[in-house]
Amino acid sequence: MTDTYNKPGVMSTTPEEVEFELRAHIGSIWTGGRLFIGMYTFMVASLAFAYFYLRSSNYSMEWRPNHVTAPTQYGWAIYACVAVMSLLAIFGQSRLRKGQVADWLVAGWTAVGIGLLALFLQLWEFVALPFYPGSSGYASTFIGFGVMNAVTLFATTYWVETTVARAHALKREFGADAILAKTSEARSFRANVAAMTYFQGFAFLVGTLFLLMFYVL
Amino acid sequence: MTISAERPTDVVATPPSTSGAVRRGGWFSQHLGTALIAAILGYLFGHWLGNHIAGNYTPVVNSGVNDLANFFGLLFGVVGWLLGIGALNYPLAKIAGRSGTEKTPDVEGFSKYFRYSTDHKTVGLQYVIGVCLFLFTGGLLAMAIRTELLNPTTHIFAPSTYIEIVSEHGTIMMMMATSIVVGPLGNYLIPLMIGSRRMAFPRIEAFSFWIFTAGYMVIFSALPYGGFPTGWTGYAPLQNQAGPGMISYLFGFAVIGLGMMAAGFNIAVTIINYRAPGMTWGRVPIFVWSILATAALLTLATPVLFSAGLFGILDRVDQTAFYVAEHGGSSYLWENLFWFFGHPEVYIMALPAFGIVAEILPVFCRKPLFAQKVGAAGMIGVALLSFFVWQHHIFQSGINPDMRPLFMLTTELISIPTGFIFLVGMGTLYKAKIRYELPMLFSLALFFNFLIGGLTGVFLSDVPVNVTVHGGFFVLSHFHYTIMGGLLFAFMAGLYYWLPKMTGLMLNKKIGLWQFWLMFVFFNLTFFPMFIIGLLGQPRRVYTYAKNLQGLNDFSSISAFILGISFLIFAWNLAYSWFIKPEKAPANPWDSLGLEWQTATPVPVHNFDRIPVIMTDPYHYGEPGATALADLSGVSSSTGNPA
Amino acid sequence: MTMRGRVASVLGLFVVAVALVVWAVSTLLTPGTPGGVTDFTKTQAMGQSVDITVQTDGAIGYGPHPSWVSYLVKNPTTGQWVHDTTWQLPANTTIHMTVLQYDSGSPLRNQEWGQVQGVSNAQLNGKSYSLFNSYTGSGVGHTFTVPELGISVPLVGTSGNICASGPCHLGSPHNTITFTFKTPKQAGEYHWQCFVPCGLSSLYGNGYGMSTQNYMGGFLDVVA
Amino acid sequence: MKNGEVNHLRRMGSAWAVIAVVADLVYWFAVGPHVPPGRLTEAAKNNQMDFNILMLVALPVLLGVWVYLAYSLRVWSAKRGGPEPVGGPAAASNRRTQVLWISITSVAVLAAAAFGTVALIVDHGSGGGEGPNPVWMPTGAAKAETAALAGKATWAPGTNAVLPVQVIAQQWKFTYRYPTFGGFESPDLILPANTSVAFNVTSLDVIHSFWAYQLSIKADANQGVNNVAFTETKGPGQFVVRCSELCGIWHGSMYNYGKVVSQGAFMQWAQQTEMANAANTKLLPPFAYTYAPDANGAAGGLYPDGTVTPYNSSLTYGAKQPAS
Repeated sequence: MTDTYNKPGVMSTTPEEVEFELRAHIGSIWTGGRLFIGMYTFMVASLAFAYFYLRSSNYSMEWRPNHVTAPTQYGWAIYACVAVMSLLAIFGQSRLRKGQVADWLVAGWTAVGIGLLALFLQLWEFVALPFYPGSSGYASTFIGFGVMNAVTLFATTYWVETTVARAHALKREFGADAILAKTSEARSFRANVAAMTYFQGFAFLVGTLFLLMFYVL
Repeated sequence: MTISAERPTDVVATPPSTSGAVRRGGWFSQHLGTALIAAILGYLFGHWLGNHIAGNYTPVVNSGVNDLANFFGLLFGVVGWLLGIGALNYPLAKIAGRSGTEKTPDVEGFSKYFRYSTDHKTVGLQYVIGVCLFLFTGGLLAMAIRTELLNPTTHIFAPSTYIEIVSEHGTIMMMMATSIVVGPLGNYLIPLMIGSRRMAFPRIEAFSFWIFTAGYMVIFSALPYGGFPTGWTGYAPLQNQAGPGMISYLFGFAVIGLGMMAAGFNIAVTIINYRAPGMTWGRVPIFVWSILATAALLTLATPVLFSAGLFGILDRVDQTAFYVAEHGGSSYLWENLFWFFGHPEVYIMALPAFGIVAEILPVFCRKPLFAQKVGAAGMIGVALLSFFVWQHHIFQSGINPDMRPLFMLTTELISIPTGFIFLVGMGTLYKAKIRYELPMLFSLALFFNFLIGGLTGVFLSDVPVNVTVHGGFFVLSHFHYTIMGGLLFAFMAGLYYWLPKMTGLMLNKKIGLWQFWLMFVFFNLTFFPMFIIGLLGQPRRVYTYAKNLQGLNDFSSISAFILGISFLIFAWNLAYSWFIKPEKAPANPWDSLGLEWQTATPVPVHNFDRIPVIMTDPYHYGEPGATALADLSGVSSSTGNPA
Repeated sequence: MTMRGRVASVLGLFVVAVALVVWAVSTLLTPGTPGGVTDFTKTQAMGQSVDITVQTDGAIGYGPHPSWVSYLVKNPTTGQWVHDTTWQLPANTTIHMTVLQYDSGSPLRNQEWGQVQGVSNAQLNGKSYSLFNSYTGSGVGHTFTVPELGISVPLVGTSGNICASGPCHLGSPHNTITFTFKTPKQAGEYHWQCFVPCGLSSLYGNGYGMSTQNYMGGFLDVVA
Repeated sequence: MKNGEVNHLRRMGSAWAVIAVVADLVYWFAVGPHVPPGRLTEAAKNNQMDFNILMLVALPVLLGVWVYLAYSLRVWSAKRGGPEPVGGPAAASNRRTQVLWISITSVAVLAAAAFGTVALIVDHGSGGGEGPNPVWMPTGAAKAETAALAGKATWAPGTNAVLPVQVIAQQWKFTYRYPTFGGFESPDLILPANTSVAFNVTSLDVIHSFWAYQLSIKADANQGVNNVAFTETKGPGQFVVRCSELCGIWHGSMYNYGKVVSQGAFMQWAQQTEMANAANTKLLPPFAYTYAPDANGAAGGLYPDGTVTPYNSSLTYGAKQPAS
């Protein structure tokens, strides 16, 4: 048994350590982005399971009497918003890679606006429903979908907004070309943009699936 | 899209992000007190809002109960709690473009333990206290259960009170058990064991703790609401029928679920990305493997519970009909969703226990860990398989009856990777030099208890036998053997082993021995009779039972009271060893080779002076002249390329 | 503060927290019977029959849940209506029970509970009955059922201007149901309940008053 | 294993072999026959047998680990001195041991699964709830079940016909319907001896579980679902029925006692009860495997009744009361 304590030294970092931690940090954003998609998948998969389970078991013949449907114009409008948002994200990122920061910023702010619009539509749809929440299995799962979709839209819009705001802050602090620089801040920022774009692409796929489930089928 | 494009190869040195500035918090900066005040204000606001919206709806007027007000009260209470503690400072500042990498220096000094700290060591110690509060609350309720079951006909509690107690005990214990190892030991030790100076997402880590404490208050709030009658499984549609306490259960699990996801997310990402140079997957300590497998389950299984809880809340506050068959829902839907989460949850509790004992055994055997790779593979195997067994909880429910052989098969298959932990343990014991220190005793007790728990699991998974043992005291005893006999014993082993590192003070061995023997003996005397009680036909969660079972029940109850005392002895040991007769812990009291013991005690904020370079795995016991575990002088400039 | 002092204050706070929890748990989960026990063993001489008078109200009108349905029992000594569903009865004794039913009724979910079972001399407003068709009249409001003793009596619903909140008085429309049964020789707590899903605004009508002791269910506490 | 060393494994093995054989024998002859749920029915008998066979396998496993633990904790204790443990790769892994361990556990586990599956199928679901469309049924069960629905099912002593019985769970009592005797409903469960019985378990409200302990029947009761379980009764006897799924405040009180009586006595009881209950039976809904009670209950008020117009801020949600 050793009786002496190891004496803590003074905190210092070598350049290698800084680079190591920066890589770990960027790797974390990458891993975290993918893991978040995994978590999101399990959450929406539960809703999809509920939908198909109730649909196939059709208890009391109350799955969807008279084939009630939530207002399709809302559905398509929200879907269009989601689609445009993810297209803007992908387009914006490709422009960003080519060094067109201004394009990315415009795409970003547009996406924020569209996201807020979609969120508003999703919430407003609740008061325009032709059925009450417990009237059928479809109605119930639709309400569940609406809530989840609203949360997703809010989270996505928040993510886009914070990224765009961060870009402006970077420019303010470090000058006009700070976003494309090789500083740790800029690298971290770009990794975040990449993860966000990836998630939006995925959210678009999920949105398509739920559009089919709730408005088309 | 590839991320590799984002990784320039040139090295740019930037000054360390953690500055040396010391921030001292005043009385009015954010801490536990402001959090409590904000939570109360949030609750009052939410309650008012809910009443404003739904106060004149027919169901509310008729029953005099407004679920929406209760739900909004709790929801805004939790938001207030997070605001008050400071969890939302950064997310809000982010809207204005604050950086993700810059880090506000933590408040230093003692009050950091009552604040939103992003130091994983502070969070780890906060968790120790947090889970203990959870554990003692659940334990108190367990004592109440055993008191009621002293007599089959004379009732100490009213039936409604008894169901409240049972449900609250189960739920509190289940919530606590998800975090009991990952929270305190995982957060504290993972960076130390993988040679990292930090967690990947320290704010998410701090969030996980403070939302966990919010979850405690939410589930506790069920009691003033009159409790909930469904047990921890919360079966619908009883869930829909229950009183307002059910909201606390549903929302409480959602809140705790957020904490579980946050904790798992941060830990998984940290383990994947922040391993020190040279720490290949083959060199990762087995405890880290177990926490990684657990983190995977936490992140992927919990969202399902979250959704199920959302549906349940909607059913109650919005009168949807997810779980009501007359309106197109299904009572089976909850059973499926809940157990799809519920079974991985069981392994969320078992895997860290395996990790702890596998980590401790070689130290006290002075031998390398036997079959480390098989052990790690077993943990991953258990984690994967646990997603494919959920229907064994509902064998007799009439769901997919022709799938029962399949789920019987997957369930029994899972005992193969679970059995690996016995291979690891028994292999390590072979021709060892065993020192009977307290951590070792608790670890060995796990092998004794978990064996009984595991073997009875095979009985439960056998569909014909399941007919008799399902829903009775047999299954109750089975999972207490695995969770309490496994996880809690491992937790105690972990505390006795690592608390000297975490606090710098040894725990008293003599008091610890009293605790161990009382706990071990009376744990078995409490729960073993329950197998027989169950086989003789006593269902779970009943306040009255057949008169001929009174003897066994009384035996079990009295043992349970002594088991409860053993936990008080543990509390006494903490008090004794920390204040009455503190004994400074040596730097490496167990002569462990683990990396966590190589750094200074108390652990400095930056964990390691240099990021260590790992040379080998930490189990080279009994091997004179073996390679040193790690080069603590870090990556030198000459070998600048981290592995 | 020294390290020791700090840790002491944490543990001190922890002890305070635990004490708070213990206090809260023990206050919120009080042992014993909610309401209390109405004792019918003292008022009659040994071996004599016992009279119980109860009323069933659509809304109890007072207490923490004034809108819930409830039974009320007449205290044998004071003659007051008491909100209490645990009744202490002597073993092996004839019980004459009078129920004043002030609540409206409905068709039964399970007409099985429309049968009079396990009691003798059941009368509805003075007329003998052994079965009530719950699809006629105002249906059945509540039942008085002791499953373990095989006792079940449908309490027929009242029509007209029903009493809005309890305790109701004889002036309000009501049905009077009387019947006689014998308590078992074996002492013990025998659970009784209502089998009409009358818990307003809860799923299947079995929440709230139906799911809370002291409203629509309790114990016959038979003592030797 | 080198020469001259104590062969630890052989010592443990021989100790274990003796103890395991003794334990198995003691268990099989002294304990096994008394293991619940007894032998009142075919399913009970088979499930007792399954339990005992699993126990025969589990006991040696349990004892094997215990013997190993006891031996190693004693022999290799640091207090007793002994040689320093040898580290290195050989001590860290041993391919033969690992392969052997994995093979043995795999074989045991697969055998257990196969055994359980065979037992389940051969015994027509082993008395467990098999859902609305059971796949493994005794002969004649399908016919009897169909006939019961049409009101044409008959049962008489000595005919070997399957007797369908409906179990209706409600908060907080089981009641029973006998479709073969006019569909009367009774709080008592009486069964004829030596008869195949098909229990059709359903619920009028929340989830319950029908657990006829000595019959070895357990089937969850779900509203809107018919969960069928089979068994064949043996000699006369008593059994207890309990609810084994938490169903609310009086869950603990949800039990009753049933009887298996001779076929003649059963016939007599059934016919008598049919007559006595005739007036009430007429009021019951026609026999069906599920019932659709109103989710609102007698008092109404939870879900709105009928069609509700889209949200309108001047209307109160759920204002319309159902007729009760």
